[in-house]
Amino acid sequence: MTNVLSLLVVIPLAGLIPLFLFRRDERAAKQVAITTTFVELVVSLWMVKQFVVGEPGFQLVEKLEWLPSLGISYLVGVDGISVLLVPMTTLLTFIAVLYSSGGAIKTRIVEYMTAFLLLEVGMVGVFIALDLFLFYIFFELMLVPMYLIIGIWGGPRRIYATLKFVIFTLAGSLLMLVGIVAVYLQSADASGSRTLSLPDLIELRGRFPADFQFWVFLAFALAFAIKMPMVPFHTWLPDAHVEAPTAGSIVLAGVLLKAGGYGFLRFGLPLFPIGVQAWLPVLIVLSVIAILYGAIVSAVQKDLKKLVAYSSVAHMGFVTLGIFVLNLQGGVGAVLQMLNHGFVTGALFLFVGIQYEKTHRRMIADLGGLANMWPLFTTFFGVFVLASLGLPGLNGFIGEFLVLLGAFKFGGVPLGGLFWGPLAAIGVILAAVYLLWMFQRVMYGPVREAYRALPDLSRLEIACALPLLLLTVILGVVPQPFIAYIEPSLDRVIRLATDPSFVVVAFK
Amino acid sequence: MTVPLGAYVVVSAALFFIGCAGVLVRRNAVVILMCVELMLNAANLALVAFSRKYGSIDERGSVFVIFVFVVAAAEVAVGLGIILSAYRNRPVVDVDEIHQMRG
Amino acid sequence: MTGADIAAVSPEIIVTAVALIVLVADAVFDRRRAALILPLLTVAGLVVALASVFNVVPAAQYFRGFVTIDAFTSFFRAVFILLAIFAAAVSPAYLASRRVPAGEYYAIICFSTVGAMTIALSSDLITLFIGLETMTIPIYVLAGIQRTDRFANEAAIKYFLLGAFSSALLLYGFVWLYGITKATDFVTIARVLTAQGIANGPTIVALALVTVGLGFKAAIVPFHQWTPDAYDGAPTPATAFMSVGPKAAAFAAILRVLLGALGPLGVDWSAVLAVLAALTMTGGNIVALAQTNTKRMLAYSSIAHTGYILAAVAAAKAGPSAGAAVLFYVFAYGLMNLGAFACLLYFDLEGTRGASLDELNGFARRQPLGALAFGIFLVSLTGIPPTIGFVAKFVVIQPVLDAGLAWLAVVIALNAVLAAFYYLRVVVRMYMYDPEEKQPRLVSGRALSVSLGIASFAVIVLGILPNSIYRWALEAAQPLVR
Amino acid sequence: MISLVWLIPALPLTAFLVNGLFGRRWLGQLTGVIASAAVGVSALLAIGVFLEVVGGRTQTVVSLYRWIAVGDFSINVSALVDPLSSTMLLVVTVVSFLIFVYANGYMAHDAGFYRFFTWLSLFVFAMLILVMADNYLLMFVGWEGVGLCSYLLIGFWFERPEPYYAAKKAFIMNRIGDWGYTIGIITIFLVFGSMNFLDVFTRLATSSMAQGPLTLICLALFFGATGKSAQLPLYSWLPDAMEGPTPVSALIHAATMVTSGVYLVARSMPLFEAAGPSLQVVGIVGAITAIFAATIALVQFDIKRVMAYSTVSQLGYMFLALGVGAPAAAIFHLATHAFFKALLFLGSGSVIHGLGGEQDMRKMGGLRRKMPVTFWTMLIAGGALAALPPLAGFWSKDEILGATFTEGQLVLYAIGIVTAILTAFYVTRALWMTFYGEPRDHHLYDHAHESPRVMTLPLVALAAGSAVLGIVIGFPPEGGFIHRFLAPVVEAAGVADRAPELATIVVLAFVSVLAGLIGIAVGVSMYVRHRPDPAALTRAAGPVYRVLVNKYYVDELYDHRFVEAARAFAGAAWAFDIHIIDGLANRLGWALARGGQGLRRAQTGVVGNYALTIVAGLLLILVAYGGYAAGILGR
Amino acid sequence: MTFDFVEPVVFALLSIGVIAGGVAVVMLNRITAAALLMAFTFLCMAGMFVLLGAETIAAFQVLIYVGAITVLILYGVMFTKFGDRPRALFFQRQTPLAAVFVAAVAIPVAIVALSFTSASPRPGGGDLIALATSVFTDFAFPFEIASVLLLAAMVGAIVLTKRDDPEEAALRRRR
Repeated sequence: MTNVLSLLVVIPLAGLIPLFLFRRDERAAKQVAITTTFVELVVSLWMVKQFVVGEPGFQLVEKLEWLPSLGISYLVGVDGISVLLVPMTTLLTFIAVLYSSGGAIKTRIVEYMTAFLLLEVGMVGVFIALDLFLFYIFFELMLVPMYLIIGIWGGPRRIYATLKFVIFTLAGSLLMLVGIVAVYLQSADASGSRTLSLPDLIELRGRFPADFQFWVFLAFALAFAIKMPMVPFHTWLPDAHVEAPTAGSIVLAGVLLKAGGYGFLRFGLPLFPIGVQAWLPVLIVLSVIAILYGAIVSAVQKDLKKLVAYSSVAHMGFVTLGIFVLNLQGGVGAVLQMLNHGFVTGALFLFVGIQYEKTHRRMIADLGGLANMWPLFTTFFGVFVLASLGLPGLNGFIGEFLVLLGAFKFGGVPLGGLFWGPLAAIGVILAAVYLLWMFQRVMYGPVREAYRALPDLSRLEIACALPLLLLTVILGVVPQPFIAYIEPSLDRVIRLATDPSFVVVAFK
Repeated sequence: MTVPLGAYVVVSAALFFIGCAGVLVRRNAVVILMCVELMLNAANLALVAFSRKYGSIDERGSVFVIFVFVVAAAEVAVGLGIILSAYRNRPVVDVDEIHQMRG
Repeated sequence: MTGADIAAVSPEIIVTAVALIVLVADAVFDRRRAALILPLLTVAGLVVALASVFNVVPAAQYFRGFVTIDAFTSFFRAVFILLAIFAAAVSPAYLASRRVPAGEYYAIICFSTVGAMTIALSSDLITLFIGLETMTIPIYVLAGIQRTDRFANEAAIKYFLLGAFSSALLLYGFVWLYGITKATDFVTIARVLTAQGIANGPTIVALALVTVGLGFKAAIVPFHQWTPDAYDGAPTPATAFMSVGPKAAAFAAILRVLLGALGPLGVDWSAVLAVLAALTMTGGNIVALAQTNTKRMLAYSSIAHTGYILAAVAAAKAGPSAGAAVLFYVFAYGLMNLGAFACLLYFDLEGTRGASLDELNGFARRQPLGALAFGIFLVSLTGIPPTIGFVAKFVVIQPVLDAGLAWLAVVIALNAVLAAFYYLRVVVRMYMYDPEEKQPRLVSGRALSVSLGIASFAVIVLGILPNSIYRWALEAAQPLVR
Repeated sequence: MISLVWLIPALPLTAFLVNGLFGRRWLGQLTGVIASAAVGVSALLAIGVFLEVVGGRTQTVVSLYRWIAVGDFSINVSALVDPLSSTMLLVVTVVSFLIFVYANGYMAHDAGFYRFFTWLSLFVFAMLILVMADNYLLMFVGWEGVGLCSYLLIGFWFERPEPYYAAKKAFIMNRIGDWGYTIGIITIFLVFGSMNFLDVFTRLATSSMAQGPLTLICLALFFGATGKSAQLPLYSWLPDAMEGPTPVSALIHAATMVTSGVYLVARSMPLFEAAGPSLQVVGIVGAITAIFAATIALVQFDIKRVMAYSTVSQLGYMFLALGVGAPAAAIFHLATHAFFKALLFLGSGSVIHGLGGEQDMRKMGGLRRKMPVTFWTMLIAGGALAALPPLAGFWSKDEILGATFTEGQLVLYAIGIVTAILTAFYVTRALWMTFYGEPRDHHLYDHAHESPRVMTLPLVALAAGSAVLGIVIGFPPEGGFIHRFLAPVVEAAGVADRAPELATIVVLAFVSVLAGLIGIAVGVSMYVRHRPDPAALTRAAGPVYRVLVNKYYVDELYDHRFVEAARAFAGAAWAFDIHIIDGLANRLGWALARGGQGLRRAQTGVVGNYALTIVAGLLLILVAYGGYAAGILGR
Repeated sequence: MTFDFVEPVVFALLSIGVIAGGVAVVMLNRITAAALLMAFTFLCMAGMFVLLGAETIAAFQVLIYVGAITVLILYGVMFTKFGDRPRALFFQRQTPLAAVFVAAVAIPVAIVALSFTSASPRPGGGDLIALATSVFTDFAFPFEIASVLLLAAMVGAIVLTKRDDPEEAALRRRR
């Protein structure tokens, strides 16, 4: 069966129907949502199984005439870069829904689950869309449900946070829309027929002159940079995370941020080699700044969620750095880092949420001495913290190390890899500083009387965390199978981005 | 010697902008209505002038005038209706006292 | 006057007939029955008219060249009738609760529609002017039809005085055009202007007057100031109609006149229109930010949308895609904006105008489906996929960029962000606040809910599958490019 | 046997998993047995492997699977079994086994018993990975792993603040070192296109390399080593690490982990040999650390801290050896030191155990009657530390000093000798204050008791090692078994092993023995005869003494100045984030809202004004069109 | 013919009348007077039409404007009755500004207006036939629409001004 990808888009939508039918019955709604997301997860794994490892090009491609009068078609497919991000998305969504059904969400369950299913459509769609128009639609489709999730089920300052989130994101994506249209017009050939399908555009990119690429790449880069987020467009992130409900944070950090990095790899690099070259210095510098700055700022956070949020900024800095050093190691590292960050930070938010559900405190100063009462919690949380600070043997290390390797190899302007590499490596030290500081202040120390009675992880919570834990270890110990998926496609992307026939133009 | 077309057009323009000024400066809604009528009439003058002075062409101009008459009549009828119905509610015809809705 | 001529204008005839029938019926039936029958009559009659739009009359000139039937005409005819149907469908509950004379109300909508259609099919200045007045004058009445409401009175007076004034300006512009070109039909005018070449004194005056006159009808900054007050004061269903019908008609006129007749002067007006477009969308959005009354906010937002459409007009040199963009956006805008205004009918009780933001608090709890529809319209107005509003933005940006107005495209994008701010604020109120204590009850009308449901569904579906509409718009735009 | 080499780490790993998963609920005290058994078996295996290597299979690569491979970068999980690694395997497993056994007694009554053995097993696993790895990246896994375990074990008693602050300090200082390590290995990859030891060294031998990158590599690696092996400037975590349980101090912070820096440099010896100046740096840093730490050790009263500083100082010796190009000597000293220093720690652990947790030597005294076994074993260890022949310490340290002298590094040699004197002095002092004289705290003294068998037996075993190990593998000096064994690995090609004639050897040995005796003599005279009286001396040397007692104020510098500065900087950064970056966004929104309010006022509601606006617009448009037509505004 | 100086003279007089009338309408305080002067302006305009040889238009002008519209407006004036105002009160506050703007627009336009030059003028003589024919043949469709417009206007005027039904009256009283 070849149209498994469309199936991935359809399943959550189909899930909406029973959800609507049972809109009076909350238990049923929960079960519907869990089942749907689980089926989605299974299908996505099945999709991975159908994927042929080693093929650089797009696979499982489906094409449907959609807007012939605009030359736009429904075109989906996956390659090594996206094939792993899809199951990551479905897994995290499943976990988020599963956890939310455990009583973390008290009001308006049905709407909540609806939002999540819609969100899943958008997130999966973003990773499989191969037509810019379609990509944009999915990209924006992620927006509204998350807007509602934060705004309705969020914390006290949720309105401010959610509006900020939407406005920032829209500001970027609408400029990208202009960029997309520009690409669309530029793709016109003598006969005036235009297209937005990525494979065709890659063929046609010879028609994109240098200054065109300069501006249009900027438009795309802004959208993705805000989504990532890169410094200095990151300030929506802490607020959104702090106010979002736990499941929201999981998906937001785990998946939504990836859309940015993925966009760079999928569209930015192959379509605008010259634009990339032109903006390379800025992007590299911003990435390194993000790594250090994010870490430094996390070090002084008083709020657990804010701390994790800022740490995401730093980790995303590694992703962008890996992407823009434009070599194989960096790129693979970046993709791995996206996966790892998805699992690890998702898990961290999950545990902060669990912790909050129990203690109703999120200020680090109010916590402490939890380790003695919650051995299980401590173990899980500890592993994820260690993975997040890049301990070898856990997944975090692989991505960051490969990115650093790429950074050292980076030969471009300015100053070159032997300057930026070590600088970025400092970020690893800082990660240890703020994460350990947080961990021991929350976990260690004498037991507080107030928390003495609180129970350790429940079955549900373990069920949510265990898959992530396993992936964290597996990705750290045997990453090669995953790399085997990523490498060929990434190699192709890098070649496209560094194609001398274009890059030469950039420097003349 | 005959009066040049330009002269007619100038007169119509003059009348038009007199009416225009009236709309801008008067307070009384009815007077403003009159001024609008003046403007329409100025247009008529120009139309007739054009249509008569351009020998080559047909009666379009004059016909246009007829239609302007119709429009003018309709406007006056409806306009007075509106003014009166408002006046019934609140006996004011000074337009600059009618500003409950602003901002 | 042959049978073909009659057949060509059958939609206009039918709509007029509907108006007359409704008037008679209003006189015949007592109020209670009338309240039920009149809307049915209107909608049914208009549906027939809509069908007659698609009856095959060869695209050609009729009535000795005074009537042009082409794809453009039928597109706009269809849009006007659709909007009229929608407006008629959402009204009954309101009319009943406010004791608005229903017969005249529907009749006037029909008359105005006839005028609008006349604009679409006109091929010379005279017909167009008559059409414009036939469209506008009933709207003056519509604004003030609720005689006992002071706001309605004020709205009517302002709209009428300024409307008449701007009509005079437009007329004078037409007169000068006639004086310059010795002709009133678009084709000849265009020919003469092309021959004349570069714009001279009289041409400039005429052009300026025409721009102002049409700009007023379409509510372009700085000729927009009547809009908020007129929309705000008029009875809400009337507002819903006013905000889309006349605007669509105005753009039909703009296309016919500027592209059809004044095309040769394109270089002059397109530059000016581009600037005006930027002013219009930005001005509309920024003031809308500061509004607390939803009805007024929507009024300003409609100004902003005028700006987007105008941008497409300014990009005329991009060829048919520009015209198509205008038509498509007009269609999309009509659908979603009428819907948005209609959603306010839920709140529209005696003595209130629209709804303050506070009144919207927790609307989603009190009226889930209504809130959903409202939300969809707002998201669509913001331009977020998968709604028709997004596609509209997409097809507008395209010619704008194609015409080399990149800066304008960026302005459009930024304005959409600005707009998101206040549109989403409404969603926030509806979904993220809890209902206040002792909020006024909601008006509920089955007709209203049903038509809103249909419209919001259409907004989504056409947002996902806009192909047919866009293709239609494209071929409708073909006649404009010479 | 070598083919089974992966069993050696696998067993502790299994123990770790078993104890971790089931320890808390079901196993309880059994965890200790399981862990000890696992390590014991690995020790046997290690011996087997060692013998096989001795038997001649001097270089075997046992590969498990491909770990990471991206483009031209490829890393396997595979073990390199050669004399060096097999020696390390042996030392690590054997010492660990003894300490495990000891810990069964020492931790018997601790609530976190299972946790202790879980993490200790994990540590052994990581340490074994470190020494077995055949490439720098896999080594890094072990490298970080041991760091993590030391973090966990230092902070073992995390209810109290001191342990977990010490733990964090340790981990972060290690991380700072790892920064160097990372730079080093990545640069290695850039230069050699591989991180595999054998590839690197063959390429190094075959092709000529530029000095610059090599020096960078070596210095970076050495910086990493200073972090792990507590050398200047990253040494200050080790004394604080004494907050952990004593077996941890013995195993991690004396015998094994802290020596991994030495192992790293020894492993990379060819690189260092090739990159001239860096080796010099290693030697100097080592020597300075040695004397620096020794001076601090002179005046400490906490018995474990004395040992800690002594460890730092001894590690300094090892780096000195490496620095003068005598890696064999370094490894030799590493081995002997593992034994006698572990013994010293366990001994003092037994003392502390006997005194119910008291660590202050001023409260001890006269304990030799109460705990004879501990006393005698510690005496042997102390002798070894003071390098008295024929104990193990003598042979190894003598070789280091000898190598330094024959290398012509006379300054370093002098430092070494002085340090030897100091070492002998402080060990004498420590032993004396603990075991001789009159009990200074009778309450403690009365409750003091000898430790149980399970603890004393390991002491005896280690004592035996400390006594004879040196002469067994180190005789004759410069030509002992250990040399012949390690030479092929660590001696870079071309460096001819210098064979000094017997006379020099004897003289040098005599000098170092003399140094030891002087130190002891001074100590005895001060603490037995009170001539000069320590108290008086203290008063006399006021400022110097204060500096020493306060450890040169380094902790103050690190823990306060640096940390404060960093925190202030971070705070500033956050303020910037909130007020500038975020502030701009919010202000923009605010400004737009205000703009809206302003424009609202233009909407006066008066028809006349509206009409006027229209006319104004007309005027503007006329001007615009006129401008375009006249070409003023340009088209 | 020899009296060809007549046309300019008459034109001058009429245009003076037209403009004076217009100015009076704008300036005069008394509404009724203003209305009457508007009628006067319309008359002069009719004269101009005659001068241009468009007698029929002139006739319509007299009928519709002087007849219908003026009367209507007079009615309006009387329905909305109110005393005269002090001069200060019947100009809007914006008057000076408005004057400036209007002048700024009017003067250039007037100058441009002079640039219209007549080709061979058409011989005088009735325009009735031509007018009638074209209105009822060529302009049939606009004419129909115009009738719709008038109908709509009628309906509108009625609905706006018809007598209150009881409820409406009640409503007003409640205010």
